Amino acid sequence: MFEFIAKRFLWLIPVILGVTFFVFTIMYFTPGDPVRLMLGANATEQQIQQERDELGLNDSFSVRFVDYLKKVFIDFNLGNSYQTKQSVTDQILLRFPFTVKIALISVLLATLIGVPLGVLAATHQYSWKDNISMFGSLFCVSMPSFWFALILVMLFSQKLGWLPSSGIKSWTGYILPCVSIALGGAAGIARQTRSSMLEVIRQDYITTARAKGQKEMKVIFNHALKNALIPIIMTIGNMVGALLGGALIAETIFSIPGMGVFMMNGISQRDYPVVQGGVLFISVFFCLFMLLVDVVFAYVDPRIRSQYKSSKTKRRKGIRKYDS
Amino acid sequence: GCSSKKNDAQTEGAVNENENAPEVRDKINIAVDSDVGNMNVFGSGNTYAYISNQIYEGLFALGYDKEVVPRLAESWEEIDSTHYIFKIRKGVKFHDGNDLTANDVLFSYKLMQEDANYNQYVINVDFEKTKVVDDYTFELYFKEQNAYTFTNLSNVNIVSEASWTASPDKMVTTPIGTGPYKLKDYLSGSYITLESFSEYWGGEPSIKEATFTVIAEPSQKTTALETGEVQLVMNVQISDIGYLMTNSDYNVTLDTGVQSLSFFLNMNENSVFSNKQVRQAFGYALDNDAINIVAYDGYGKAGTAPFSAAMKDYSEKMVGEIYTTTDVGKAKKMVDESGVDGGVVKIATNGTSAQIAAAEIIQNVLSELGFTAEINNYDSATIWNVGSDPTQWDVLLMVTASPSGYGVDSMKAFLGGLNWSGWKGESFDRFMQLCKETIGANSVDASNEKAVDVVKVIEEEMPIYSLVQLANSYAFDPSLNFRVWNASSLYLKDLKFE
Amino acid sequence: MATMLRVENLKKYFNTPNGELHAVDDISFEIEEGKTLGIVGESGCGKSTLGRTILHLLDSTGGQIFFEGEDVTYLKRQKLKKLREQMQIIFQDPYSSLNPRMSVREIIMEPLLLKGEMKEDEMEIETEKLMETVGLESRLADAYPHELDGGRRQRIGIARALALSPKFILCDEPVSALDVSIQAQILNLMLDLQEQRKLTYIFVTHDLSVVKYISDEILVMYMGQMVEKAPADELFANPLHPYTMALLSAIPIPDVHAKNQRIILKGEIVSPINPKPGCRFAARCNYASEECHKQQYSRELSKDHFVSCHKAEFINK
Amino acid sequence: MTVNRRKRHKSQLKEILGRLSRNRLAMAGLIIILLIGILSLLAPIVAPYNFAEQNLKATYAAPSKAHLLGTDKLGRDIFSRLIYGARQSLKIGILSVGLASTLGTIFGSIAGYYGGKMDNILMRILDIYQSIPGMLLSIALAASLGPGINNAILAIGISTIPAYARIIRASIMTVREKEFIEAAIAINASDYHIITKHVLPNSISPLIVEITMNIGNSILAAATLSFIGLGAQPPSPEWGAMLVEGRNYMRDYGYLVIYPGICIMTSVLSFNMLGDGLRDALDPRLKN
Amino acid sequence: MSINNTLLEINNLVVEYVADRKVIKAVNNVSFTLNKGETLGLVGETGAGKTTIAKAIMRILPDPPAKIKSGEILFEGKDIMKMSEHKIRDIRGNSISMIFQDPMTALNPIMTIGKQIAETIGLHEKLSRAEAEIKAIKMLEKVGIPGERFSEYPHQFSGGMKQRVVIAMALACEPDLLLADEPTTALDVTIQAQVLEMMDKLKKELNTSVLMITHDLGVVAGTCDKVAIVYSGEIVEYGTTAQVFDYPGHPYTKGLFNSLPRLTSNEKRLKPIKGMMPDPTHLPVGCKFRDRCPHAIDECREERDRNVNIGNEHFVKCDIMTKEV
Ligand SMILES: Nc1ncnc2c1ncn2[C@@H]1O[C@H](COP(=O)(O)OP(=O)(O)OP(=O)(O)O)[C@@H](O)[C@H]1O
Ligand SMILES: Nc1ncnc2c1ncn2[C@@H]1O[C@H](COP(=O)(O)OP(=O)(O)OP(=O)(O)O)[C@@H](O)[C@H]1O
Ligand SMILES: [Mg+2]
Ligand SMILES: [Mg+2]
Repeated sequence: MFEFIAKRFLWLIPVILGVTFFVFTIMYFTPGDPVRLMLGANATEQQIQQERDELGLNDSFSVRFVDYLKKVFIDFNLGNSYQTKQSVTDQILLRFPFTVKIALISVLLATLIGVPLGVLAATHQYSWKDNISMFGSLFCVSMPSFWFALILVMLFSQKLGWLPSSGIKSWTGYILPCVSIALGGAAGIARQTRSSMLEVIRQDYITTARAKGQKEMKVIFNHALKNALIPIIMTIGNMVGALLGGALIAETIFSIPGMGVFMMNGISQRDYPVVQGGVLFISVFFCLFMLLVDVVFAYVDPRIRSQYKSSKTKRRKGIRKYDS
Repeated sequence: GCSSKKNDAQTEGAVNENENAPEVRDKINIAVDSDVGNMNVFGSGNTYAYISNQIYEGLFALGYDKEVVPRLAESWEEIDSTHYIFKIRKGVKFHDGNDLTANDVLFSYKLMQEDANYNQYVINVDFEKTKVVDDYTFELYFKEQNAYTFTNLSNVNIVSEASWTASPDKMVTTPIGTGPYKLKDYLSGSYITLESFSEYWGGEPSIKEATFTVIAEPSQKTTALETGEVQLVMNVQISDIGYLMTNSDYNVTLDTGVQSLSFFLNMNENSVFSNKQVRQAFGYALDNDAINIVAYDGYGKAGTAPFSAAMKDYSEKMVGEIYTTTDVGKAKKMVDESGVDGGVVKIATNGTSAQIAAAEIIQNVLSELGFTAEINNYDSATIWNVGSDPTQWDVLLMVTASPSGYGVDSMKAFLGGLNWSGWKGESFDRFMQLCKETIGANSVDASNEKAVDVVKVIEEEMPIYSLVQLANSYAFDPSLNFRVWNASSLYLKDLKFE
Repeated sequence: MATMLRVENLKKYFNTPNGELHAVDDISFEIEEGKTLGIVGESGCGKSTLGRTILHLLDSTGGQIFFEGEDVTYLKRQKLKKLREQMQIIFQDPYSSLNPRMSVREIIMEPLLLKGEMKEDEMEIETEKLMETVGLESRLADAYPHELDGGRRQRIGIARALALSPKFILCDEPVSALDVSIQAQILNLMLDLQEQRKLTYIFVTHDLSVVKYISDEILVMYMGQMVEKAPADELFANPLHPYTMALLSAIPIPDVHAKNQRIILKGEIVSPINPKPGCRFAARCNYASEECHKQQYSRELSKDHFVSCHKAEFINK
Repeated sequence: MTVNRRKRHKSQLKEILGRLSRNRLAMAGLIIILLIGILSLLAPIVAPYNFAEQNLKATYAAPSKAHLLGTDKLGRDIFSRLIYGARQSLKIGILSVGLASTLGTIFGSIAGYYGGKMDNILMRILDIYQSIPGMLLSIALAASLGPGINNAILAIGISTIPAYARIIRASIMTVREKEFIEAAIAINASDYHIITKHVLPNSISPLIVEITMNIGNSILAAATLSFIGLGAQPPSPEWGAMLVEGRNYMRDYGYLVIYPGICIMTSVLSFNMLGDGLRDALDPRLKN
Repeated sequence: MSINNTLLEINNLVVEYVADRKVIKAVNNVSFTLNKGETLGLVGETGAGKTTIAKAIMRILPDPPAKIKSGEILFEGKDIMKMSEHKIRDIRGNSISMIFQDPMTALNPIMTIGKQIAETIGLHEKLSRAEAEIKAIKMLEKVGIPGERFSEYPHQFSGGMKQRVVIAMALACEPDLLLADEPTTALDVTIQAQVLEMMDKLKKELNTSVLMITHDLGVVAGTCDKVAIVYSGEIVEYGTTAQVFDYPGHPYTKGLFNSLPRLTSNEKRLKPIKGMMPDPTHLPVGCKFRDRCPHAIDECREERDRNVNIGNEHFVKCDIMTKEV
């Protein structure tokens, strides 16, 4: 296990370099000039060129890329934002906690709704319960998310006045954004839970558990759900992973200072240090998170755990081939 | 970063207070649409303007009616048009306790040169001669006579040399000025809280604490006003103005600002607009009122001259015939006479819905004139690159403004500096000459007089055309005595709940 | 009669994350034209790997393969193509060995199409002939494999193998997945075909009754190694290796009166990753002594009867 | 060793279609999709007005006989715009998914079939690719390509390639183990022949499911791009852009958001229902 | 044969599966009895309905798609189908337990084998968790697996060992009836021998009745007292093992024996049964074997009871052949 984790940490290096290169290239070829945006219409061409020189924007691709790598990996400095002049690292450290909070709360909510719904649908396949929960799920994933968010605001802030319409100055501010994100996620989790439960429920060991005289509820939750967990965790993990990049829509609508809006502004203002630093940070975090997901897999499933063990494990081909 | 997490008491308090009105309310929540970004003296953007106006002060400011209001200068004396002596107010303290001296003033003026954006305001200052006479006397020299110089100087805010050098991040997140409010709390991207400065030389303001909440989604600002989360909304979304106006729970103020929606015409060979008659015909065919109604729900003002009527140098004499007439028939005839027969016209916009709506009407008008127009939308970062490449557009929409508040100043920047239209030749030389004369005139009145000539040249050649003068809109709690401070800004010290 | 196939010291090792897996380790035999060599052994002992290596579906790690006297161990593309036309394979699993998206006709015709020597209608006729040969009704030509039962599917596999008129066919447990009643049908068909076409078979199986019925000679494998090889009747009448004995005694006999003494082995066959030298069966063998763990000892104990055991004489005394 | 477990198979395609046709949700989805498709093809005939036809005298007209669903701020007929908009939205959905699945299939097939080093390299590239959040990637791409419907298609397409590559790779890796591949090698089939005739046809079904579901997702993604100003631009009647534009008038002219919202939802829902149904139908384990 | 010696009695059991709107007639009118301490072999080819019968006895047929149309299953005189859910759970794993066809999939892959055995014990015996675990270790040792492997997972075991675990689990509560569904089909011959021997030993020790489901006549010969031959969901022949093996009565049984290659004989050709099992969705009327039967005559199409006792409780479901005999 340790070896596996260490290996994955080593993998971070090429990934980080790859991501840096990738984002750098995209931004390099993206038309648009950050300096014009900084200085406005009244700046003369000379001023513009001077500023570009200062920022090193007139250098060639390779010089700029190498400079950036030096700055990031030798000085450990992501630079300052062109637009706000604030340190990118500080800004990220300020915003990322919000993003993480929103991501975790929404995913928790989505899981709490999605998993039971999926189990219900799977255990009552083709019954009205199945149909309603699946149609409901489909309905939810099919809704444009900003539309849904705006509807939530109209209802809960404007009409009922229960919750603030924006901002996160108190915990109540987290409710609407998290609900708006969680809904689609819950639907996705419910669908995944259903299909992986359906698969597991048909396995012989479930019949074995029933044949022991075990109660149906326990068969479903102790035996079936635990075995169906891997793809469900995968879905949940992917959802968190995607949200680590920020929940742009929810952040915009509910005025949350998260990574999504930060990156979005960076992109639209061609604030290269922000975009590059932000993506780098997010992707490192993403990789670490995916590593965590893999560790969770190993925790959930002893078969996966044993694959990571470096000791010589017995491998049998057995009858795997014929029993599919 | 300077941040703190929650201070719920304040938002929720505001919600409650809204209902049990009688108590004295000394806190305000203001909705703004973007983060302030850099808070030192070099900041930019709307939100910055709202905030820096409370934190920093210059020697003098331009007030509600663009009148000059003394601030850190108690008085001044004009020796001649390039030489002034300022008396600095005594006993003024910075937020960090430092005392204001003339040295700080000189320091701040020199500081301005460091910034690519702000150095234009002190470009005319002759720093060789400018000097500190004593702690409270500051002698300022200009390089040459310039009608706009004094206005420009109102943009120079004063910081303490000691504080500036001590600041770890050049005050980007820790602004220190002499203004009536100081920074209390700032969460990047979310809110900025200012609190009144108890040692302010002009006495303490009635509102003790002001929170600027960033709400980027326009309709959410209105919602926040409705739910009582904010009491003042800067820049109400146009589509909500009508709704708020008909509702007696809110007051709405519309203020024609210096901005206008304009377009450049491509005067280079490759474009149909290289022909002067076609340009003029186009001007005659356009119905600015219709564009105002469609793009701005009628809350702007139809353009009457190349720049906004709110500019300081604007006068009725500038109103041009191409602006006031809408005569498609005449326009068609002119196009026929010009010998230009149809062609493809590319309209470039920055993709905002107002510009697109305007572009769509322009497209219609052009097709009536026999041209095929296509609309290309670019994002705001690329529109600049597109603008400087005249092969990519024929009509380029743009919001124009002038930092100094003078129309000719802005025309000089757009047509003389940028000159995306590619205006050349004798008329262009005349335009430049006239600009120079206007700006260098020995009195404001003389300057304004000359400005009319500048405008006439532009109206004749039509490299640029102003469609709509944009209005800034503000919605607020009726108990607030809100007024728009110069240049679409805000002066919190004068505000109170009644 | 001429020797069809000769294999000398053939080795096939796989690299696995846990080490080198000796799937086939030093196997030698030869088959005469028109004869059948049965290969038996338990799951994972390397039967299929041996077959696949001979067919060049896997690259050998060591040793030599001679086909009709010619060394074919390493071949260039063109030669390999020619060789493959001579050697075909029938698989165990009639489900995964047929492409579910192709009709019966397409499957049988594919080898002809790839060989590219026939015209469309010639191929059609040839396909029909092949179907008839293996006893498939011609109305099934446009059916898809999943519409058919295991027996018929296995017939398709046989027809496909016959399409290129090979001389040699590797049958990798062709009847293991079939019900007894169908199994008998297929075994009979294979014997008929062998007679008609003078085919040479290697017949891989784990079912000793089947192998006895169909083979002329039998090779017993254990963990990649050959433990015993003898003519079919000889092997059953006179098994020499303790493993062969255990294997034979373990076969359940469908006869209520047969009172055979089962030899129950301890432990199970494990995969031969980084095996130690010596006899691999020693760990489960009741007779194993020290020398068994040190090295293997193969010889021809009686005519054509090879055994790989130090104790063979001792046990069979 | 053998497990004597033999299943009886029936006509597969027929069975799948049969199962699908009995899934009411899936059929409803299919019918709605077909309806939308036909309607959008017949737009010039069906729509009472041209989508760009302005009438500055009848702006924000409420639904009436002349304008079934009312008009927008330029007095354009919303009903007609929605019909024309179906073209745009379907175009986005289908083309972006087509692009992503084609490229994904190529990557995935190479990685899955050849395995080993090739697989390793390609998969690591995808790792890097995927460690950048998808929405962020498409925003960056859309920004770099510039706004507009075609670029939105490119951006959405490119950012979803890895998902397809992984699916097809996984499914090819299972097919690769099947004995019929070995049989094909034994009869001298070339790699190309094997991949195109044997491997791909057998690994395509999870891809089809993914495609149907993702068409819906792409339509939603396009709407999101519009939300941040990068999708199809308002003169084009793409539903997402209409919805985004209309949200500003939510208070006064609710129908401006309701109709495009409903259109998006129904079409996305239909694709999802069809995709879900297909998945159930294709997975024999899920049949009852 | 006295009544109170009967442990299990099945009368006219009919089970159908409804899938894709098709009705699969899996079990058609099956009746048999099983006495205490006896082993009954249920022999038949794939799809004959063997597993379905066993699951019906445990009442664990998946519903949908399975439907028990009629019949009764009497266990110790009580009808299993009429029991309450609670009651049947008491019986499952306690009085009746089952070994599944495939040991590779019958164990929960993410639960230690010890826990899986202890679960059964905990459900039916009033023991603390620790006590249940001690008993589970004892069971493991009984089937020849060292007790210290208690906390290992199924994937760490070989096929043979897994099957032993399954057997340990099935026998943990000393059931009266063990339903062994092809317990050795998935195993190698030498392992099969090990497992069969162990089962034999334990069965004698606990005096358990066994329903041995298999398609291997060799296994039946070695382990069963009685045998029932199943074809297309029907029992076509039933008798003691000696009766059926020595004097097979039904043409199908005969065909089955003729299809087997035998070690002892030296025939050059087998005599297979022609054709295949009928499609369970379209079962022929009358004798289900008639299409493959070499002796079939027109009368075989008739729908009637053709069960014949050809001597001493040796039943054959064919009155044509037996008439001739
Ligand atoms: N491609 C491969 N890579 C690694 N190991 C392999 C590979 N193919 C087979 N093996 C291993 O080689 C050994 C022999 O396998 P092989 O398939 O030849 O056995 P077998 O005797 O045919 O078994 P079965 O009766 O199950 O078909 C096994 O341990 C198997 O796990
Ligand atoms: N869940 C199910 N859904 C539909 N049909 C089923 C199901 N389970 C079994 N069947 C059908 O019922 C019939 C009897 O199946 P059963 O599993 O009882 O046979 P079996 O004798 O145990 O066969 P095997 O030897 O393959 O285990 C078969 O035709 C089978 O296809
Ligand atoms: Mg094999
Ligand atoms: Mg069965």
